[in-house]
Amino acid sequence: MNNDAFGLIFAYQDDNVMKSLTQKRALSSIPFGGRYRIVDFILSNMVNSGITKVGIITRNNYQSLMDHLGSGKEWDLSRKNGGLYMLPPFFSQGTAYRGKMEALRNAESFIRKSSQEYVIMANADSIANIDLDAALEYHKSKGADITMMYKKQAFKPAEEDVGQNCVIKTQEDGRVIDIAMDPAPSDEIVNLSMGVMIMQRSLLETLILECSSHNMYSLHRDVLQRRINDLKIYGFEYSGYFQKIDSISSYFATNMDLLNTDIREQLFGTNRQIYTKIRDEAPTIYRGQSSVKNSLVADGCVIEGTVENSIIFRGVHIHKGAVIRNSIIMQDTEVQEDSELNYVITDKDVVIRESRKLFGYNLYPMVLAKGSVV
Amino acid sequence: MNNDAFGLIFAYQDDNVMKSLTQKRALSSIPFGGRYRIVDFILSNMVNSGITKVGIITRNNYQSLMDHLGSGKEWDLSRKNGGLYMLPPFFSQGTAYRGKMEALRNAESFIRKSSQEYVIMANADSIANIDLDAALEYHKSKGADITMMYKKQAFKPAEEDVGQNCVIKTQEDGRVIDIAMDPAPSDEIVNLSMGVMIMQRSLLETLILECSSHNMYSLHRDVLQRRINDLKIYGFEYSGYFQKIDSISSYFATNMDLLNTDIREQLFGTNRQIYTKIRDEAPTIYRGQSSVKNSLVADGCVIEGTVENSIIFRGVHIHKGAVIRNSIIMQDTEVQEDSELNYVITDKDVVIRESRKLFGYNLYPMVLAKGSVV
Amino acid sequence: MRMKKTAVAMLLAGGQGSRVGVLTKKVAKPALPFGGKYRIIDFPLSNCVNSGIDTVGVLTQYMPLDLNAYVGNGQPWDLDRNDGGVSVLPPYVRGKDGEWYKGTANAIYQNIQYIERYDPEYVVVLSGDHVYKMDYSKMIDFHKEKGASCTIAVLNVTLEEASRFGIMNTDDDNRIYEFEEKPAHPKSTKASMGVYVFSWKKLRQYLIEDEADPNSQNDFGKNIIPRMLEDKEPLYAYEFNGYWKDVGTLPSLWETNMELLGEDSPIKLGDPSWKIYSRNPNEPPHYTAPDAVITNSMITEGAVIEGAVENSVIFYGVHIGKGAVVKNSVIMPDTHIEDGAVVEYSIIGQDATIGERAKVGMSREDAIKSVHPGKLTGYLAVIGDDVVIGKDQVVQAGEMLGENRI
Amino acid sequence: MRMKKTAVAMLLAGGQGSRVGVLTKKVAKPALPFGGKYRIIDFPLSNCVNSGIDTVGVLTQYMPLDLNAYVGNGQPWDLDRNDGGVSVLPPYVRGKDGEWYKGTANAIYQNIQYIERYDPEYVVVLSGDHVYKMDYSKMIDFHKEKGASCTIAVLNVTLEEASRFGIMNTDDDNRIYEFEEKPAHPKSTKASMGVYVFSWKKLRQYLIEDEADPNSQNDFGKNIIPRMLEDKEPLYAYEFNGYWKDVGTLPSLWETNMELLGEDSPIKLGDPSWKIYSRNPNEPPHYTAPDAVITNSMITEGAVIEGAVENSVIFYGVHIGKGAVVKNSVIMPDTHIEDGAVVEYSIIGQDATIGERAKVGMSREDAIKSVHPGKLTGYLAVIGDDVVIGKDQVVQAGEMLGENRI
Repeated sequence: MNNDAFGLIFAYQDDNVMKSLTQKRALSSIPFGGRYRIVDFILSNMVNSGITKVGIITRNNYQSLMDHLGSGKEWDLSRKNGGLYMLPPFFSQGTAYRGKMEALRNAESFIRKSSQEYVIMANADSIANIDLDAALEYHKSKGADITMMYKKQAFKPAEEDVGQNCVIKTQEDGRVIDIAMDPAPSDEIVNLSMGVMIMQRSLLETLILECSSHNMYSLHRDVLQRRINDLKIYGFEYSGYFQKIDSISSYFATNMDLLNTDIREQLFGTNRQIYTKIRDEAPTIYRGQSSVKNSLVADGCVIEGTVENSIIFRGVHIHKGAVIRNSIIMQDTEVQEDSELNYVITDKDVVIRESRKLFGYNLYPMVLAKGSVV
Repeated sequence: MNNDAFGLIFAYQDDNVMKSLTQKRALSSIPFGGRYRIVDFILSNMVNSGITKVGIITRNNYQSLMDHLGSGKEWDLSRKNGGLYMLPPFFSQGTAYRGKMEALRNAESFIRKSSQEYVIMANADSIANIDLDAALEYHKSKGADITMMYKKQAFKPAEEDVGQNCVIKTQEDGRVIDIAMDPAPSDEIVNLSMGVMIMQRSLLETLILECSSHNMYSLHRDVLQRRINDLKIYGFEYSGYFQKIDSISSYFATNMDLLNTDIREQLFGTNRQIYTKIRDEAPTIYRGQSSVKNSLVADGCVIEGTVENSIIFRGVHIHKGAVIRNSIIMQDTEVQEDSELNYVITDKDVVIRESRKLFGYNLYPMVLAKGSVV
Repeated sequence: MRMKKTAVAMLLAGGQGSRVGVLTKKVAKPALPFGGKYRIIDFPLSNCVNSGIDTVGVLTQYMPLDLNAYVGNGQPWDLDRNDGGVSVLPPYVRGKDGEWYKGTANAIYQNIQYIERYDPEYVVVLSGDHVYKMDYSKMIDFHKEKGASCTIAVLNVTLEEASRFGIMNTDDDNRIYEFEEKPAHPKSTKASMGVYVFSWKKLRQYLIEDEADPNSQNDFGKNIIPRMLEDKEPLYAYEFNGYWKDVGTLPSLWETNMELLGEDSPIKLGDPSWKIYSRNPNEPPHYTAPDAVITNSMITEGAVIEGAVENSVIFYGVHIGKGAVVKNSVIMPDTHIEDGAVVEYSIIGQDATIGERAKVGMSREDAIKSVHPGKLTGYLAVIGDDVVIGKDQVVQAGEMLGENRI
Repeated sequence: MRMKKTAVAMLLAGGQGSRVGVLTKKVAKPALPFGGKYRIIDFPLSNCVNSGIDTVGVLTQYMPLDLNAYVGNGQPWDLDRNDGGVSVLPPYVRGKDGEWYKGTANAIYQNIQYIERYDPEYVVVLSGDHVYKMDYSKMIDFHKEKGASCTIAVLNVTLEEASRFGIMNTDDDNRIYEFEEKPAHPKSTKASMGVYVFSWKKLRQYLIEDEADPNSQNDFGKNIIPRMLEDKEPLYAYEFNGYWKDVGTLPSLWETNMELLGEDSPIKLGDPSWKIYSRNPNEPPHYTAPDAVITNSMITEGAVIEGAVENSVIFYGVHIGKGAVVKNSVIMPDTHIEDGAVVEYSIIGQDATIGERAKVGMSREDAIKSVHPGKLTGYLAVIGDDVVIGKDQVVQAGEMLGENRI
């Protein structure tokens, strides 16, 4: 349990590749896994490692994120000292940050007012249950300037992926000797950066100042790559389940991963719980000729039809004769009698009328926008 | 105690007339009375009348207001159902609202999702301890469409006042028969609208829709004046202490009003407390040759000098030999040895160096900006 | 400088619940799990907050730790108020002496100071072992309208049930002229639900008088109410028409859980207009394996179902193994039913383990034929908290098992 | 699925505080007002949260209502945590019987279940009547480093003071080889501060053994510590060099308040690096009238000063009338000192009234000359909570008044 680090989460990504799922929300706020939002994972990871102060860097489209996080009560971050801070841009809301250093500059006074010695920075775009404490211990033991967490895996981003993937090479003692942005995809196992980074707060303050006075804005290019020799950058390997969500297909596949009991155990089976907003739903009711196989079903649902290989969020009603396969059905969706869905993602509050049949494909699931009536 | 109304506070005023006090904050967020912010008064009034859901309509410059209000804990508004809602503009942050109806349009979904039958709307620009419950009872008993609270007083706005003053005439039964915006100042006693308004939620929803579809945006001109015959508008007289803050001189005078014991009793001496953010300061310490007459001093100060007819905020340090008269000294200001202040307003974190002498005038107190070192 | 409260609720949660035996070894009865994710106390607490009562004292002296931990700061029920909110109130030492709560009336008497703090007009006295949704504010309105000293909520029961209840005999205006506890020959079918509204000044006076009477049992039903009737105080019966169940016995606890199932369930837990709040167990969605078969049941987040579940209520954290069968049963939190085990007509407590191929309980038909040709209550098998039933072991219908069987 | 806690703190707040007499008629000693806006319990609670300990059990059986209301949901100390936080723990009924806390060790013993819930490595045992700022985490580090079973915080006192304390005799490595309670001829000057760190497994074992011993008084100082020493357990003394005051007597309560004044005050309440938190009374700034004269004093929000105040600590809500004089005194919350009254060398409890021109106490010099030619403690005048002193009445130095004098 460490109390000497605070957290910073970059929660402003809203890639167009996520189609209508990010029309009115940031990627970090997309519902995931039956009852969560993507941001819940990294935020819970931070809280579970003893962090009691977290800043959420947002840009626009953060109303949904604010509604979800509220005062931070569910993450035990409603505190007098520290707690949860939303960090919207100070000035014009329209312009995008050109890079993370620019986003960090916006959070400068928050960073300066923090009393903790270390900062742990992360994106809110991945699903994992990371022991950040271990990474911080590693950082300290190495006397590192910067520690980057990485995962060994083949680098094969989805076609529509917009990039921002970082691959590092380390020497035997863990020191990072090469940093490549968006290299050519390959089947070879590489060290893929998880976007989690640890450094001293004082170093971060210096870097922000330096970058802003030289009009530099990219964390990877202007800091990590340029100063690879001059700063002691170390890599810390993470071997658990980790999946970055950067396309509809990776979003779909990562949801489906939860049907694997081993992965579910890794994410939810430890003392390091994943917290999320409470909805006070009653348990789910199964009635009539229901049949539900290899699926995850959250509370508050009424299941009267057939569900297979699917993720059912809170408050969904699946009527008699309806058949759902290989689909993700978000909050408060209603699937009326005898309709049939396969490879479909319905956003919140969708209504599928009687006897409708909708079929997507494995790599291209059909996405129905929030509130649509089909 | 009523639970059938919710509150809406217009907190986006940032008149230039307030000089540097509103440079980085909205008028509603200006420190007042030693430990409060202006918004505390109307917000506490609402809470004390049993309201458990309040929306705060903001535009820009709301970071300071957000920091102050936090999750609403101090107002007992950190709730699962209802509670405090910040309502920043959905889209571009730059443009001003042309009128209240436009601001309300931005809050439309908040209004629609509220389950209460009535809405109480108010500006966050006044100092008063109002029993809103009585006003709501009046509204119900009259079967009114709209109830406007007013106070009988001479209408003599400060020279630099930017207007938005509304004077109403009522007939014997209380019904409003004339609404004038910014009439000529006079010594005559008039019914000055306090900016507090009650109506049914359903009526407000209708009015918002109507105005937005006709590109109308002014509450006073496009709704109240235009429909004075068609809607049953009633006036409800308030006879307690009420002061609108719309200029540096009214800000100064209203602070000084607190040195009057009767007024202080009216504002703070009832069961209807005025809540504000807690700072956990120790009590104030008097040391050495201190002399403090006819002044209000908040916690956390160290007083070693002379203070007369002044308001001293939390965490102020007044050194030996310093003399403060007729001044407002905001949080964490340091007044060093042998300096002298008269008719001065220091914003937060100001430092007055040794032996400095600063004199303003009654109607034109000198304002020192936040963080300045003199 | 506190805000005056219109009404304060006092929740009598003292019951050790001997009638639910093995299930209250480590928890007080109001903290018993119910309905997949709730505890019984969630009902009165949620009723309070939904009725606009934000100050609730929970009176307890038995196993308060679990109740204390469960109620905590009251946040799940929105009762973490700056002024008021929910407080657990055990007995305490005053001056030199301390004493346990002697009866329901004494429990309130000992907490007069707590109530006075809020200077209420009305005090609502509630019980911790009933499942129902009720708007107390309407009852308070009725109480005001009638100018009553005390109003007692009543339910219309059948004439035969009436002899199991406290029965209110009233005139046409609902004024109570007589109260009979479990009458052999009931004159009315208005059964007390254990929900009282008192005008506080009046109650305060009767509590003080009652405390001074050394012969009193300090009980509302036995002493306070009869005394008020004697004095011709205006007592009224408030008729309640909704669903109400006393879950103070094992058969009624089982039956009330069963009534949550099916399309025509008389109580809708999820109804958003009158939510029942509870402390959130924070579990992932429940998982149904490829071979799971679930029929007419209630399943909660955090459960894993690999076998067959029929007409049952499954709480969070329950694991039902491959080939296991659970029928007509209530399986409380974090219990494991291992592969091939069969559970029928049973209540299984928290954190219990039913080993592989073990058999607990039997169907009602079989039970009638074989074991207990008596009344229904005899058929239930009940397994206590933390109990382990070993591989291939058998627990008969009607058994109530508080210890391991390995 | 709870988070394991490194350390849990148990705060012994049971004391009825007979030594502070009239001031604890309605509050337990830890809830006594101190320092203008605090209560004594604010110090250990703030120390806990500042030391990173977020799970605190407050053990009490005397007047818990006020303490309960004051501690509430723990929010003022940032102890309203989802898991852990602060809990007030009175005694309760288990099985058929219940029992009051028999001694300090028994109080912890009765709450083993509460502690186990958090599965801690260490348990910090604290006392509710000490004023100090201390980082318990450093003491825990020391405890770990030494591999101790128990570490006791000690203060270096003078040899003559030593005979009023529990004294630890240690070797060079600070290992305790002997413990003497109030020794006539102290061998060391290391006085116990009543702050203990225990390895929980070890403490648990000793508590269970101690409870089984019918001859034990179930007290830490008298039973547990001597027993551990007998068994040659590694006990260590942790030296603390900061300010520490036992405020368990009236003279020390007065003196400790007085030590807050002046430029060289040994304890800085407002130091932002180690804040002392308290429940906020929510009052406007204090008002000093045109004729007020305030010298070397501490004044809190909500006070109104129209007269003269010298070397005094004035709590919130206090009103000091025109021409009234308050010198060398402690005036607790919401008390009124009416016009022309004179208060010297006194402690005035909460909600008291000192009528016009009344006289309470006298200066030390006058007292020495006239009344009590004894020791210092005799000079203080003490007025209890809610007491009314009528117009022109006199209360002598050394009087301790729990009733009105009109």
